Amino acid sequence: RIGKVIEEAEEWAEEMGPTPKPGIIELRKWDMKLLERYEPFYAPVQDFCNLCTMGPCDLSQNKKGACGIDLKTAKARLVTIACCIGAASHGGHARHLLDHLIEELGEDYPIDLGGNVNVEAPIIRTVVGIRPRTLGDLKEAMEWAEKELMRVLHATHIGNEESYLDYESKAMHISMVDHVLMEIADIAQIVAYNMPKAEPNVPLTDTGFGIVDKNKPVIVVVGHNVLYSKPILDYLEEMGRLDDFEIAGLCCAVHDMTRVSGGRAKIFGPISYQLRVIRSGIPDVMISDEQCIRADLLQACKAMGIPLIATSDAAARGLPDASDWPVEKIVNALVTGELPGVFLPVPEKVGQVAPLVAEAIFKKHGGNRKYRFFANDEELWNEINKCTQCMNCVFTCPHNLRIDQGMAHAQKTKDLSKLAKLEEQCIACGKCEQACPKNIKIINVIMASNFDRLYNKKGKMRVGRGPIQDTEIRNVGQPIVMGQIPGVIAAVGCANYPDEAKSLREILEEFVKRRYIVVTSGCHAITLGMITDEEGQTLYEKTPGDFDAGGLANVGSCVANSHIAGAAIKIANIFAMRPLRGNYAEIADYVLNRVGAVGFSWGPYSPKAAAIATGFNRLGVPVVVGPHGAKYRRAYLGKYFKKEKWWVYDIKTRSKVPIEPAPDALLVAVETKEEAIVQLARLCIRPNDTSLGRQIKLTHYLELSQKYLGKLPDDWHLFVRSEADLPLKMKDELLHILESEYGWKIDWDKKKILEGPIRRYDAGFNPTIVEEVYEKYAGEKPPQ
Amino acid sequence: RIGKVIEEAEEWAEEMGPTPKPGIIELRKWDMKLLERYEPFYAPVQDFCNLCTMGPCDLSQNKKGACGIDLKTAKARLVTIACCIGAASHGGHARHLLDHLIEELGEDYPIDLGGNVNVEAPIIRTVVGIRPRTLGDLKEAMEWAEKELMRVLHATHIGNEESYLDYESKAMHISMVDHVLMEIADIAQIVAYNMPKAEPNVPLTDTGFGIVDKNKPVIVVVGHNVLYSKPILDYLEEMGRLDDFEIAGLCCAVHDMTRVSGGRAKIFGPISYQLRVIRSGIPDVMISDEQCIRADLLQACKAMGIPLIATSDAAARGLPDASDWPVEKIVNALVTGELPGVFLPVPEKVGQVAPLVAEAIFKKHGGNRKYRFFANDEELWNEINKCTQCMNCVFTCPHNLRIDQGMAHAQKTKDLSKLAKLEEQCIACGKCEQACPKNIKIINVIMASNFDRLYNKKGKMRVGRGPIQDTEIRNVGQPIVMGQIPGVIAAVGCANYPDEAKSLREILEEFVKRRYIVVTSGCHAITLGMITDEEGQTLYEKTPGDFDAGGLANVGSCVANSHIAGAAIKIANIFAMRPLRGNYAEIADYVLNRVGAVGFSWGPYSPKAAAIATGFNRLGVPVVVGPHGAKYRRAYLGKYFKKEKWWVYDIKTRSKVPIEPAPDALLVAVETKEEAIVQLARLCIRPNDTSLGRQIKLTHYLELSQKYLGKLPDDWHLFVRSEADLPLKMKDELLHILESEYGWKIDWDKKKILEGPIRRYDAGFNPTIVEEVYEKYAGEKPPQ
Amino acid sequence: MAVKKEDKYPVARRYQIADVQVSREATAVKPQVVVNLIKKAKHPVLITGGQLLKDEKLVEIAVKFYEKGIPIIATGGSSKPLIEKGVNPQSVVFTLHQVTQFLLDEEWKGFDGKGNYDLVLFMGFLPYYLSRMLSALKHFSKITTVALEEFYQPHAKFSFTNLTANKDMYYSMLEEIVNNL
Amino acid sequence: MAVKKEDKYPVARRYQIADVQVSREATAVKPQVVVNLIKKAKHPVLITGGQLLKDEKLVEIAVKFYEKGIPIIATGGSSKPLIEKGVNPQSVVFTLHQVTQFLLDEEWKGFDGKGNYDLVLFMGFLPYYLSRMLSALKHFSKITTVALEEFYQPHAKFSFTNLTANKDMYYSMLEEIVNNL
Repeated sequence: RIGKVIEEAEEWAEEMGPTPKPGIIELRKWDMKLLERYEPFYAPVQDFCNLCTMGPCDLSQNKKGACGIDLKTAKARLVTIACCIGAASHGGHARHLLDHLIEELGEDYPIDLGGNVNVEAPIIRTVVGIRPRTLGDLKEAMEWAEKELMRVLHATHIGNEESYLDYESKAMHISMVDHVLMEIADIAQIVAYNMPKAEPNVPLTDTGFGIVDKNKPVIVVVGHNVLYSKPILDYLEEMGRLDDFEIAGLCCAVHDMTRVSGGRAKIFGPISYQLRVIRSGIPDVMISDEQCIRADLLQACKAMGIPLIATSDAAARGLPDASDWPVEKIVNALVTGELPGVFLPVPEKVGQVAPLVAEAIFKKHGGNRKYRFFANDEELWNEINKCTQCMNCVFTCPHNLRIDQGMAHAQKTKDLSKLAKLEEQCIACGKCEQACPKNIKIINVIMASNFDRLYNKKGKMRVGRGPIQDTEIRNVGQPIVMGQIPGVIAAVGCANYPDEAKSLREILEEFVKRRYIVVTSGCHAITLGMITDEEGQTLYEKTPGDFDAGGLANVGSCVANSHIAGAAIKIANIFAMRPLRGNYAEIADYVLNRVGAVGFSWGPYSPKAAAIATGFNRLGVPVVVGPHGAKYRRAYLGKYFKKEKWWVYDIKTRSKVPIEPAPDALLVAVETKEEAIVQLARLCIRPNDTSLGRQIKLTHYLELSQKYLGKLPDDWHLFVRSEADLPLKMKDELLHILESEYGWKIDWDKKKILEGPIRRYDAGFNPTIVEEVYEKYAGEKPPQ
Repeated sequence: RIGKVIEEAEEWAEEMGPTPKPGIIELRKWDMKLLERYEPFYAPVQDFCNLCTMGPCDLSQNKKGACGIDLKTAKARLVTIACCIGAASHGGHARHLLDHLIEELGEDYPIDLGGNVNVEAPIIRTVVGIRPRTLGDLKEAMEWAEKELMRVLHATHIGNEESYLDYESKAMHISMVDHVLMEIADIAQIVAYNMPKAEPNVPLTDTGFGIVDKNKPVIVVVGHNVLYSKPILDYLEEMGRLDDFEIAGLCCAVHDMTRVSGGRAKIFGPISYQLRVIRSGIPDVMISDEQCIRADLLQACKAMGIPLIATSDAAARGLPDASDWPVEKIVNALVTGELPGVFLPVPEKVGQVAPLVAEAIFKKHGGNRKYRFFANDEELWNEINKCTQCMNCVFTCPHNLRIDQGMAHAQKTKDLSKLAKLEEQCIACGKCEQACPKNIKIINVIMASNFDRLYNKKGKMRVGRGPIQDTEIRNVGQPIVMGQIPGVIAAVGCANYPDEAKSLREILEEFVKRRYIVVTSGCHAITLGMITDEEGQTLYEKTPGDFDAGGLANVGSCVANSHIAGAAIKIANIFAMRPLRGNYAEIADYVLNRVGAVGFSWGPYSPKAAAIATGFNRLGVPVVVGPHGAKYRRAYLGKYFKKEKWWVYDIKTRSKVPIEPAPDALLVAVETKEEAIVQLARLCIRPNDTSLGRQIKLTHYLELSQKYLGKLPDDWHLFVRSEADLPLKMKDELLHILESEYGWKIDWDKKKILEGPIRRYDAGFNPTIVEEVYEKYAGEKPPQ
Repeated sequence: MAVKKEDKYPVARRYQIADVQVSREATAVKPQVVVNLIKKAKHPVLITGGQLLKDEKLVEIAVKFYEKGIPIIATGGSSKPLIEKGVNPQSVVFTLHQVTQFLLDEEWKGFDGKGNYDLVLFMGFLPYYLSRMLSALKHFSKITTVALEEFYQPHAKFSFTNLTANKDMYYSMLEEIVNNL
Repeated sequence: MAVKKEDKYPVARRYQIADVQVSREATAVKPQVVVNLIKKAKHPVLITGGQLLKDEKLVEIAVKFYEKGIPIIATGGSSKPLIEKGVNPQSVVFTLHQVTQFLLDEEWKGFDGKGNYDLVLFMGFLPYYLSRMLSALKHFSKITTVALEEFYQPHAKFSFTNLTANKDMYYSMLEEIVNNL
């Protein structure tokens, strides 16, 4: 133990900060700081609890249940449980990978992220307080994370927390752990599988139904853990038969397949494409691993005669364990249809079985895949004509899509266009079919109605690049912290979009054009690779992949989100020289006050997304979510009118300073793309902006507000500290408004603001809300 | 690593079995065996899911939600989550203890459970495959458990399992982990705090309101982790002031306080006594730690002016962290009422602060605690007279207690007896008060109505003894496995009793009298210590504390449940010489077929109880729960009429043998005490019973059925293999019934059964349902 | 023939306010509806619960059901008073939990070997215990369930309304059923 | 004055079948009830949502509300068409999420400084997004909420019934309100 510490000290000169391997208590004070300002908001879905046998209990109007818990605290507990499940998912994934890779490559396999990354694993450094140099070192972080999960989940047991604030603190804690776990997973797979290492210029990969060569056997992967599908590539490469097969997939599994194959694997689409792909009849074999996979995958594949290989112990799907069977036996069982699927948690065997099965199935139909949602038009119209407009489908559809109107219009006019339009918005969840008293195959009707567009869809996604380079950080650190780069927009998460998928591109294009830094990952990254403009190009094809103003950097799959948080941390370290090691609160405080980064999830749906967002929140990064995000039940929303809550300690002037409400929310759900755009620009403002930076940020904020909201925003004056903050083109106009509408005093000769702002701008302004940080740099206790 | 293995091998000669440190997959086959026979039964509380933002989804009639999950699978997932939370609770507890004790005593502190326990940690041996000799060794088991929690919780994320069977397998897995965690916690505290070590003759400790000397400052502890309250004893002992204070408490916290203090701490009552105690105004200071504590504890204490010290990071209760404050500052803040409570996660400081606060508060009122639910009778009647019989309270009460009738009767006749009667059943959850439109203090009314009985209640509980001795196992192993001891009844769990608490004693007294082995723990053990008979004696005072026929052994707090599972395992090992090390399936198979132990939880309410029960189930031990247990949503219920499901491999005859459905359920909820008694006797029957054993078991089963159900049970004939199985006294009568009602052939000369039984009895019968076990002992593949 | 407002029946308040589901709540019915259901049923059965041990009137009613040819599955110890009054229950030892599991199995032949039951009447149970079983049957079977309880049972197909304020009405409704069989 | 069967109004089917709660569902109301509520209110406000960008008729109605003296909080970008038609919203930049958080704060003085609002009308929102906000206000505030939507909103205090089958009826109900203010 001591030997180890000394060895580490030699290796890593950085001094240990105050909170290495923090438990629940260590960062509670930081959380309470955030929660004081960004008050939790609860929007209950259900107003009762039935988690213990004294219940069910009516908690409506914030009543207390049998255990004494009230509605708010019960919701905060549920959020904590969700974040635990989210973290456990990335953790289960990371642990699988790590154990497997260590077994294969050894504990001492080095972590080398290429010459441009010297500050590797910034989250692990900051949170855990270690600098991992080998796969074995990652285990130390892993074990700490597992320990914390048990502790936090413990707190969700009946009869623990009394305060919703403490549950929020725990949710933040386990979500910070979640970021550590994502980092472990992605670093492990990058170094072991030689995925792109912080490379801005990664190849483009094909996306969409249209790019799959249907004259080859088609192997389709779905899920999140490349560990199980990579051996398919290895095996085919070894056999020299890569070109004889199509390997395509959905969601993060294929995301990472494109990273290990240099863009060779093809992307069908995001998670919402599962039923589209299966019911199209294109796959010859399906490989599922874990997370976000349809829970009726086996049923769905069986109905289409597609053999299924389930690989992860997180989703064995009730299938027989074929681990010990010879390859021939497995292939035979699947090809003959003796078994609809097998559970095969042995990656190497999956690599052999999948191609053999695909080939045999392909031979059966000879590439003549007749099935395209319906065998013929008659079948389609038979289904459409069954509809009585009973509305059951509409009242169960997550988006209340007007299927009734699409059907009625088609019945009356033989025109499928209204139904086709639904395809652009439909997430193919299939609930409509469950609710339909006539058992209409509604999903198939919708897909068939838009068949040509869907089936010929083609696009390009830039392969996941992995981490951000230290050099990139060096270039953009100062302009971000000073504000000249108006912000970093990180579009991450799932595909439960409130609107047609193209709205995602519309939102982000605004920011790319305005030379914000845009980063993306997960299903958002995939969707961006599927939306083409009139020239047939995706946003990737029009923008560089750098982490730089005007760039669009795809970091990779869900677990690659860690590189986005990591980039914020690296700005504090590489640009501002703040020490990372076990120094979480200082870094988060730095990010909150200085780094104009905003997370954006247009279609978040899962507990993983909840944990990712909450982890960003604890780090001081606000997150904007689409309207479905309101169903996470909890938001963090500050109140501009509570002036006593908006303050910082200024280390320079040794005083407590009132500040503008920036950012004024850590988690907010918007309703429309217009609103998303304005909020994203608005939440990039930071107290530490220089005059030039603030001027640029306000320029965008004001322009976007005028463009999308029809006028200047209500609160723009709050962000003006001096005339130098004002957008140049509008300066006079704005000064007049400040005088006439807000009663500010203006010296019109000098065009100077004399009175009005919340505070004056000071070039040496050095804000913090953490007493210990103040003390560290000011050398004295903070002022009261 | 290799060095360690060799060292272990030297230390522990036992060969490593097939499944040390099992993951989710390793024991899946065993689970599927159980689930095939004991089919999961789902009783949804809610028929919709809102765990992701695609929802909420209607799952009624087993519809599928947006992710594809159906109602059954969704319920199985919820059960898995509950078991995860239960396991995490014992795990958080164990980890706290372990880290603290290792810090205090060192990694090498030996595990010594006394001369009578050589097979210590039977669960850890069987599951983890290690033999822990020091506190440090327990860490290895702990880390494995933490890893498994993350994996299982991962599987509960949206889009993983498709099969409810696989969720059940995972629930069983994490519940087995739960048993490991309980064992870690209890062994650690026994050896570190010198709690009784497998001692049958432990002292009795006082229980009930009546035993608290109200002329001393009263310190009350509530929760589960003795780590935080033990220092109070240490400090007072050091000061020589133990006699100047009353130290009493509720739930497992005080359970374990009695174990560390040799019965010195006093027991107010089980978990359901929290509001009774607080509102009585007796406590001068309250110490809370973790689990099953009212989530409105601070509010409740504040209302009574009782200062609160919250100690565990699982329940910081929104209170300021006083860890760094000087003792005087904390005491002052609490005594002056400046703060209603503090969060003080430093055990040593709690030890000093609690007595100082109690003494200061006591000085204020001088022992003159006037408050007894109401200041005077007038106040009580004012409350009663407010009632309009609107029934809101009745429709929210977990037991639908007829508060309306009690109130109406009192209003009309001035007689409180109907209200007083409610006190015997009321769990004091307080929901009635939340629902009351008149804001009547219903709990206080009920308590005040039964004031004298409640306030003067006195009883005795035998202090928790810890593990079962190897010698005890040696004595009872054979009679249990052969059946001469008719069974082991383990009464464990929470206090959400469906009936007056005394029903618990009535049920268990049947079995004590019939010389079953009765063991108990947790709130059941406490309740048994509070129910006195006409002579004023509790069941403890009338029975020995041995693990032997006719004994009543209290093993201790919740985490001591591990010793009950451990006893079953030790029977397989010490009596039957089955190797334990990493050999779970064989041991569970042994227990299922041979060890007539049944768990019983009359008032189970928590996720911990769910995990404990499910852990017993995986080990082959059936559990009977009270009617509230139906709300756990899932049961494991076999079907006697599915003959193809009732079979074993018989190693002796090398054949697959049909067997009687024994036991025919792994988890069943009964409605009444009468039903509980009959089911417990019934579920003690095992395929391996000898003729004498079966005869004894059937004697009790038949007698109890006649006594409580009014006739012979419907299925008794299924358990008859030969005339030797028949209860002697009833032999002729039963043979006649077999002939006339069931068409069996009887040789009346020899009084022999010629035809009829499912199978014949064979003295060498050697049953197993595990192929690998069959192969191991038969030396060949099992028959088809 | 559901209970209507104009009939002056008490409102159907759930036995437990928080036991809500998306799916339809039980139709609150008058005795005559139950009579018709029984008459139409091919294989009806009455399951009695442990509350018969605390309410002699329910025992009396159950005996009358039996005398009118409705077979009885006695659970919770209710067999004892019933047997004393001459009833021969189809089963006495299985809990309602187990009986419900059997009912959910379409292959089950019933305790009488005549096949699974198509109409199941419930009487004399702890409300919260019965509710879970009714929920299981509602979601996973096609059996028609009828709760003849003092408390309104939302997850039955048919249930008496909430009769807690008027026990006499409860008894007289039960009487009306058995008298009209 | 709730909607009764005899009025031949459509049934109040929830916008989402699975969005059930224990607490009371919204009273489905006729236009005149809304008129009365507004007239009685001390500090009413209309919050408009992003669906105004897709439905000009709703913009028209909102303008009429404004002309009748009902202040407007415009969210989701609905301010743009409203401003074009001469409306001066009290706020344009805050999301409904934020506005709801403000409404929950009893100390909030409103965007106009006159104190928190006592009656809040909602028009033009995505049903599932609005539903969560109404739920928050239902459980944690005393504000009277009125959903003027095509879909019935169960967690409002008052809501139009389900009008999805008859958009004309929806519009005419809105017209009836603004015409009677």
